[in-house]
Amino acid sequence: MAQDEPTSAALSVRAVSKTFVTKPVLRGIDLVVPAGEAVCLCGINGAGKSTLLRVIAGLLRPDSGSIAIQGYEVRREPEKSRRQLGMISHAGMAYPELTVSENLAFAARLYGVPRRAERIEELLAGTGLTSYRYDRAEILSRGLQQRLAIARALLHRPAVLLADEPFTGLDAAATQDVCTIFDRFARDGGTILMTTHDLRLGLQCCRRVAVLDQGVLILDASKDRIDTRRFLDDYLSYARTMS
Amino acid sequence: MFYLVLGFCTVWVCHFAYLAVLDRQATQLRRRLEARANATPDRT
Amino acid sequence: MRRLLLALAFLLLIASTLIGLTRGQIDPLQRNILYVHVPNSVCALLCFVVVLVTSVGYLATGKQTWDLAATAAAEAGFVFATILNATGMIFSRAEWNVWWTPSPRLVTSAILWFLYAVYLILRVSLPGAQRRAARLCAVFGIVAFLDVPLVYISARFIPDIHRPNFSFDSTWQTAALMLGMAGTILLAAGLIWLRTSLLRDTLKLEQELLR
Amino acid sequence: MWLGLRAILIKDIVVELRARQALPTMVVLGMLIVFILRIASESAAAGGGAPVMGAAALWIAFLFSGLLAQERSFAAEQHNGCMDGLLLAPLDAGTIYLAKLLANIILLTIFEAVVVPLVLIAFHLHVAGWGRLVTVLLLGNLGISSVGTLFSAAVQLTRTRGALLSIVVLVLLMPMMIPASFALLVLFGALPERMVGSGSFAFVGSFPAAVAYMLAFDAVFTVASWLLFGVVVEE
Repeated sequence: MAQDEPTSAALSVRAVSKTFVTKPVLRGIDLVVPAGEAVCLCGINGAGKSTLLRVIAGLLRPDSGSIAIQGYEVRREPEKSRRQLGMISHAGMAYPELTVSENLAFAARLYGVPRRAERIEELLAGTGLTSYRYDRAEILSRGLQQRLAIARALLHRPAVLLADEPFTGLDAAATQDVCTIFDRFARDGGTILMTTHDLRLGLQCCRRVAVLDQGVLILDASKDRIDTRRFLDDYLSYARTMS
Repeated sequence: MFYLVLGFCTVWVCHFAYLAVLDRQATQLRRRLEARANATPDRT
Repeated sequence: MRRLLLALAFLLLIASTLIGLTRGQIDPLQRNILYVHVPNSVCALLCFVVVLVTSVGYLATGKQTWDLAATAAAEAGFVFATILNATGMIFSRAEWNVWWTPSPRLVTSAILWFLYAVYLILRVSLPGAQRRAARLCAVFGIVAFLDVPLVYISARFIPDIHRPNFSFDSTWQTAALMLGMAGTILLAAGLIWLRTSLLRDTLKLEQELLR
Repeated sequence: MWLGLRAILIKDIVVELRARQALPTMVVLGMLIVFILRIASESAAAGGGAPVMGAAALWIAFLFSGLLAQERSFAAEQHNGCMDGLLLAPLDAGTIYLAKLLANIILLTIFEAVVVPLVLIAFHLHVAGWGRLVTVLLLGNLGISSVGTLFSAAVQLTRTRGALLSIVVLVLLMPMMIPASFALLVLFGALPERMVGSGSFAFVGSFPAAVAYMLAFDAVFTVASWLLFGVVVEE
């Protein structure tokens, strides 16, 4: 396959920029994430975190730059790149009228997952939703809906998982469950790019941190190379001093 | 004859009505630009 | 420059009317309205072609000016379509003493008018000027154009009570018609150009607020 | 009190004229309905009577309830970001369009099965050929659904309110109303099989020509909507 990047990079973002009408939201973002690594993307509201995620997912067309997932360029080979991608956003992407297993069966058919029933069982167990299998998605609690969203995103065994504020609205126990699922996914060689406000959790789940400020990545370093205590106090000023 | 005159009148009325609309838009724009222009000097 | 273009267009139109009514006069007086009706109907159709081209251009390049030109062309086209239908009704009133009959030509002209009207309403009611609203207008512009040739041009080729088989034979008459045609087309170009630059300036002004 | 009343009145009119949304939509919708009724019941050729009213009533009922049903076709996708879910799946937008188109066609066929017999009974019409009636209705159904699906997505995803979808679809389908009404009038026995003369029905000519015209419209609109659907749903 004609690939310019080494196949090891699960996700490579090259000089991506995006302007809404006149406001430049992303100004030349470069981010390469090898397989098996979890990156936590931090930034104030409006820094462009969600926009970057939507551009990487291919839902939003960047003005310039390119994104490749497992070597497949998102705009040029949408079908192949989307097969390698799973996404969790604020909205759970589940149909409230359908039950948990129906939602998963629908997603499995969309992605053409082989041996659907078996894979769904596996994910229901993995996310602890087996007992809610026949409940309609609308009656689930926020934590359960988030776990359903994760199950739906991991159904087709994606190489890269994008998570937009996965912990919002979750209580401590639910957050912990989500974190363990992420860890297991990363240990199995999956790549995660997560945005969050809650830095402590972000650092707990991910080994690498990136800070986005006014559309520019001002810090991108693995956890052990930064002074986590000062970072947690005020990550923006800390990141600015480092850039 | 009446219809002929009516016909030509409608044509000219329509054209000039649209030109009038465009002219009003232009003057409104000019007014906003001037308001913006002399507003900025004292702000900077 | 734009003033000059519009002035020239009006000069041509006045010349065409003068020649048409004096030397090139058609025998039953009310038929002279054709000197105005024909150019406007051609222009109404041409403007829709411009809407199509600019809509496709906007979808292909994403540049804002294409979208503004589409709006300008649609507005100019709407004016021409209104005139087209008005003079058409006056002509049929004078010719067959009835304001409107569903003959193919009148029906297709009415459809053209409706297409313009709906385009402009769509342009106004889609929220905000962001790219998605402009894209949807472009999509409508393209799909609506599919209505025009299917009906408008095909209506030309069948015998129809609307247009008595009458041709502008004498040189004066053809001259008047050609002048009228040139004048209306120049007028259309001038209107579109004027409106596009007006829209661009307003957009520039409004976008400054966002920065 | 009087001053306040006047102030509110003037403000409302100015706001409405400046927003320029509700008034023109209403006006154009009214004109479209009158226009379509005029085409569907071209009294000059059909000589009036039950068949003409029946055909006109059928098409108008068809158009409006079809539009109402289709306006919601993307409602399910609206909340919970399900539209993103579909766009993320490894299939192109055309496939989503075709699925939604078929859903709308099935929905409209069920509707047909109820309303058409009702119209036949209410206007006590007898049908020249049931097979031909079904084809004509199916072609009408495809016409409404092809354009309806495309623009209901556009209207739904931009959360616009009002009768926008109705006027858009009505105006695009108007050219098809001529052959459609002609076909129904022939089937209801109000028009001879072949027509010659100057009216717009004569323009259609004969029943096969009417069916051919409807088929042409459907083909053109379905293909165009299928190609343009990706542009409509892209953020």
